Amino acid sequence: MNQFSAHVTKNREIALDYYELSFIWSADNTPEPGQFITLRCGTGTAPLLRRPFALSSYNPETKTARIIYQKRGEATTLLTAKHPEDTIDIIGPLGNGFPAPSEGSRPVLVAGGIGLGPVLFLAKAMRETQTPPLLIFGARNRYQVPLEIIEPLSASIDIAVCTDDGSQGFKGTAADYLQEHCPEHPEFFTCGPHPMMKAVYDLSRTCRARCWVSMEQIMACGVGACMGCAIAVKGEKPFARVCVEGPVFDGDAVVW
Amino acid sequence: MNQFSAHVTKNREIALDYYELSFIWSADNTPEPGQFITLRCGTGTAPLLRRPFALSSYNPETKTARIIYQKRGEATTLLTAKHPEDTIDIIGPLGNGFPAPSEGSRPVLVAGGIGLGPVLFLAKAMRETQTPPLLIFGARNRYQVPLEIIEPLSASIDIAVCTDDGSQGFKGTAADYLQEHCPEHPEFFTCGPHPMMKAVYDLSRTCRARCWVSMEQIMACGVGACMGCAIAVKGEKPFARVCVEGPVFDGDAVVW
Amino acid sequence: MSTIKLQLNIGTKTLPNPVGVASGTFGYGSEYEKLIGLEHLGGLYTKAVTLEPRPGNGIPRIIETPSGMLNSIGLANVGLDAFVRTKLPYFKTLKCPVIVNVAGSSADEYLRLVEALEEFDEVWGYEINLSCPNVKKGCLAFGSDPAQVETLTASLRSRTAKPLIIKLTPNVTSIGSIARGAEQGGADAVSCINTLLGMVIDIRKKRPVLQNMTGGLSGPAIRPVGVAAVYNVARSVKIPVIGIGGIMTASDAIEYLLAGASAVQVGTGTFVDPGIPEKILSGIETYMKEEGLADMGSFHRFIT
Amino acid sequence: MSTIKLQLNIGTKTLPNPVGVASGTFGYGSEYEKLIGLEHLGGLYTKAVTLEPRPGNGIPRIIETPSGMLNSIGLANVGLDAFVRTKLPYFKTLKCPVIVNVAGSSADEYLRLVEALEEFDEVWGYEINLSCPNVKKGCLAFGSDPAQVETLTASLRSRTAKPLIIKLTPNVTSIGSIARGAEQGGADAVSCINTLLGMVIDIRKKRPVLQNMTGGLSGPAIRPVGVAAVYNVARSVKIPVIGIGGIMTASDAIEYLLAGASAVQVGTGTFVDPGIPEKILSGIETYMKEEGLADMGSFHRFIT
Ligand SMILES: Cc1cc2nc3c(=O)[nH]c(=O)nc-3n(C[C@H](O)[C@H](O)[C@H](O)COP(=O)(O)OP(=O)(O)OC[C@H]3O[C@@H](n4cnc5c(N)ncnc54)[C@H](O)[C@@H]3O)c2cc1C
Ligand SMILES: Cc1cc2nc3c(=O)[nH]c(=O)nc-3n(C[C@H](O)[C@H](O)[C@H](O)COP(=O)(O)OP(=O)(O)OC[C@H]3O[C@@H](n4cnc5c(N)ncnc54)[C@H](O)[C@@H]3O)c2cc1C
Ligand SMILES: Cc1cc2nc3c(=O)[nH]c(=O)nc-3n(C[C@H](O)[C@H](O)[C@H](O)COP(=O)(O)O)c2cc1C
Ligand SMILES: Cc1cc2nc3c(=O)[nH]c(=O)nc-3n(C[C@H](O)[C@H](O)[C@H](O)COP(=O)(O)O)c2cc1C
Ligand code: FES
Ligand code: FES
Repeated sequence: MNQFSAHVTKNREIALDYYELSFIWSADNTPEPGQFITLRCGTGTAPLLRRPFALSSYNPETKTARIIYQKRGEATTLLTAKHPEDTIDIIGPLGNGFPAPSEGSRPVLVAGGIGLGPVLFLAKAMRETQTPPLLIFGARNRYQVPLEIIEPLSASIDIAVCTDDGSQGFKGTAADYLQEHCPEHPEFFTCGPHPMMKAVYDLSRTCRARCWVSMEQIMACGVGACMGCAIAVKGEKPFARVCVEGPVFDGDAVVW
Repeated sequence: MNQFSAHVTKNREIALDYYELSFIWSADNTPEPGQFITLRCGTGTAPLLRRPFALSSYNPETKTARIIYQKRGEATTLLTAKHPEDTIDIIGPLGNGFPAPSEGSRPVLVAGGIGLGPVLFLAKAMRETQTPPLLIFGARNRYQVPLEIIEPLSASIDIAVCTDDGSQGFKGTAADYLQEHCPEHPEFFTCGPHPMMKAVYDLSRTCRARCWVSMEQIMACGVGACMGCAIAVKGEKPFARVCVEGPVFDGDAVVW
Repeated sequence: MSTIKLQLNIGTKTLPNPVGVASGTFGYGSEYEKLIGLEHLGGLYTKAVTLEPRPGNGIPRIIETPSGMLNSIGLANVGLDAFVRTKLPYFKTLKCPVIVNVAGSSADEYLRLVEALEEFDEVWGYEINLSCPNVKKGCLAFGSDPAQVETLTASLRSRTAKPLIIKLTPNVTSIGSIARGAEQGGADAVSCINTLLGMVIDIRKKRPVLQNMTGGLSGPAIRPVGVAAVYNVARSVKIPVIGIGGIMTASDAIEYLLAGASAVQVGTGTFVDPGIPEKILSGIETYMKEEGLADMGSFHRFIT
Repeated sequence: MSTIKLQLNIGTKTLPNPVGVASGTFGYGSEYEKLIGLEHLGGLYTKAVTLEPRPGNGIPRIIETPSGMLNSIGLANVGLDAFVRTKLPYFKTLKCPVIVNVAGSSADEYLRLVEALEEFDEVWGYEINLSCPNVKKGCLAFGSDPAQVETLTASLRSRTAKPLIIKLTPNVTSIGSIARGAEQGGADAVSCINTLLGMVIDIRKKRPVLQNMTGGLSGPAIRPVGVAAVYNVARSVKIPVIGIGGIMTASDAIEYLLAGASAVQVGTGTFVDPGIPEKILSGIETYMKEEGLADMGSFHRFIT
């Protein structure tokens, strides 16, 4: 983990209100799929706090890292205004990434909305090292599907795009698709809206598969100091910090 | 006075950290030299308050108004990012402009720094209707002199540019210049830093001339409601509001 | 969709809608008449009126702070006589309720002000400013002691049948107990919050920016404090609570209503955009339709 | 240019420089060790320690507000035993003073905590949290009554010779009188301010965002309140005052010093940029050189 001033190399809209920001990585450690960064989107006092974003790719040769983000509120709106000459204040890599899939299982990667970034990163990593995964991506409609980002992967892995309104790919949620098309011996890796992840987790119970979930919680410090990003977990301690114990958790550990 | 959403037509740097913003005027009233507008520079909560700026020109044919502003803090920095497609929230025209010079006097217009805008507007108006004025503009150095804005006027009126370091025109302050080159029967119209205006006022006492000063004070409402923009004045009431009783005051009325 | 009732009873009278403009931020109304339709206001709370004219505090009087502003206007106003002579005639022409914000440096001053204004129908009601942090003597002392608040309120009550609203300061240990003092004294409503005590220092001049040293903090920065205060006060009294502090949007106003307020006032927000009160009112209406809320009371059943 | 003295005496010990990091915002230090040089800190104030381990409040626990944030962490911590076992060894390795922030739900708990920590040299001193707004019972009640503050401080004083700092809440009518209670009880310093009580409501869910309903407001939004509090407290006591609240830059810190503080703590600012404490320290040094100030006391002669 380091704090560094990163040069922006690209920042472009890849789907309606979804952007991809590329920048030069200069932390000591190489980021793993599932890990995140925090960045300061403005320079004033409002918005104030750093914002967490999962990494969506890393190229060790060009030292270029990326995030995919949705324009939502003040901070992400400011982020859309960053240009290639600009620098951004980054802390990372933070948190624990996804584990390697168990021997013999078929990795099923399920992403919804802003959950696409970390899942894409994971898919790319798996493409090289293990059984090619199945990637399911759910969005509200086709405008929110960054096709040009997803399609290049379809040569090497199976991809299913789902839209709530059926305007692209499968009509229904990612969980709906999964229910109908779940492969044999699956192991789930998911990131997205809470209800989606809960549905995937519930399904994993039915088919007795492991399920790794990347959780979200509002963060202040991002490094384990403030106790702000707690989520409810099972076990001895009632809470775990998403920023250091997560963001990736065993679905079994989460109080859903 | 109206509140209106104005289309930006131009926004460009005219000297180091000095900008000229042009926009379409759509208030009911035509602005007079010395009047000002307030505008909202951001959309969030910091910076919060509207900021006051004096008008620097108005073209009744194209309905284009202008301000000259210096990039200083958060609000003016945001203002530099406005582009021709953008709109800005404006209230104006506000306050009282400069009066017409007395019969037989030679108008001497003295501007310093951000005081240039209203004085330029006044100079342009006087160019057409009365004795051509003498315009004295003082800046710290030549980088802060927007020559291309000032020079076109030199065909019709006398202009003296002064810089503290002598890098352009007269070496010294505008008040220094005035002291040495004050014309006969002057009447002063001045806007700029407080010490400069005080010096001009003191000089006006020596040569028994009238002196009109455009005062500055931090403003909240800009319309006379908050009592925030008070300055100390002579007379029955100890304070006057810059936004409604000013910004132009008779120098004799001000407690310097 | 059933019809929506925006009105709100305060004592014997009814405010037409829940969005008013806060004392000291809207002058006497005329300053804004060219910019917005005053008839839409659910209450115009005047700049504080005192017995004698007051010039107000020294200058500078305001400074911006992160998401807020600090003011030390002092009770700059024309004084009772000039107020009656020069401001009341204008109020007569207005369609919105005009609530006169009253400030004094002794109990007697408050009483004399209310007595003098009582005969004028254009004075809809009173908001008693027990909470201004910007004058050395008087109102802050009153405003921080429940017993004194009760006594003063009771004296005022005996002199007027018009709506009597006590304005509370947040600069106290227990704002709920001050509110109870006001209720027990016979107030028809309480409004809160006034500004928080604050200071900004010019580090080059090495003295406070405001000539009066400290000032009152307002604006979005204080909104969470105002919402918490309203939540506490609404659980301490049965009379209506009017929420104030950092309201810029309909969503902000709705936070106050859900916390227990029955109406709100916009202060600093009007400086930023005079159109805000009207936007908020229409936003509240939209929200009530969307959420199926029939009247101002129906906001109060969710948070207990 | 004469030499500058950044040190500050608190009781029998000396803080190396005036810029510390505030309790609850810096964990136990190790969380930030990879990002900044902890040896530059003029005080590491730990997350509050309680007798028993506490899981903290329900979730969510934080929400951003205009130029600030609201938190309701509760006193989430490992409890005294685990603290001694797992955190103290790390403090031994640190070069900066570690001040343990102590919280209890009864006077007895405070005393037992200090007694238990007394033997450890790696505990430089104590900051007594009488001011946390996020727990139902205990500290807030103490913190708002001068007599109780004096009694508790005196009991603590009799149990330790280490620096004893009482942390004050701004949620009181007169913070100066609470500070006097601490001074009369024998405190070596007071620190202020803790967070302001606040609430944010989710208007669609129609309930407070924080599971605990209310929380503590921190960040730049509250800075003017903190500066005013320090100004008042510094005029009420002779012991050093440590200023806290919304400090993001050297200029902000200098405002506190000019208002009467002899040191500062950075809280929320560290979340925004962990490099802030170090930048502030060097900014203070530059300012002292520019303005010809020799030591922390020399900031206090300008504003009276
Ligand atoms: C571990 C983690 C990884 C994330 N990865 C991504 C990603 O890859 N792409 C992406 O678009 N978004 C991601 N997010 C969410 C992202 O942080 C929010 O969208 C962003 O903070 C919104 O800020 P805003 O000011 O634009 O919107 P706001 O209007 O402030 O907030 C919109 C929503 O964003 C969330 N949010 C706000 N502040 C924070 C905060 N300080 N910390 C966390 N969440 C906050 C809240 O749920 C809020 O309701 C991630 C969040 C976490 C916790
Ligand atoms: C009647 C009037 C006319 C003006 N005309 C011009 C003009 O033509 N061109 C120009 O460049 N500037 C003009 N100003 C000054 C201009 O308003 C400030 O430069 C601007 O507000 C700075 O905002 P900021 O956030 O960039 O800087 P900040 O860092 O906030 O402030 C820099 C300085 O600007 C002043 N200022 C800040 N806020 C306000 C406010 N709300 N009201 C008034 N002053 C404030 C203060 O003196 C402050 O020290 C005028 C001011 C007044 C009162
Ligand atoms: C410039 C200014 C002047 C004020 N004057 C008064 C006053 O005369 N009487 C009063 O009761 N409150 C006064 N207030 C307080 C406001 O009415 C309101 O309670 C406070 O500003 C919080 O609301 P806001 O955050 O929406 O501004 C004043 C506030 C400001 C900003
Ligand atoms: C997340 C968080 C947790 C906090 N926990 C504590 C605590 O345990 N004990 C304490 O005395 N103060 C605690 N505080 C208060 C801070 O120490 C500080 O007084 C306050 O945040 C104001 O400073 P700031 O504006 O710089 O953050 C906490 C503040 C925050 C934001
Ligand atoms: S964000 Fe501070 S502990 Fe996780
Ligand atoms: S700015 Fe409000 S009265 Fe002038």
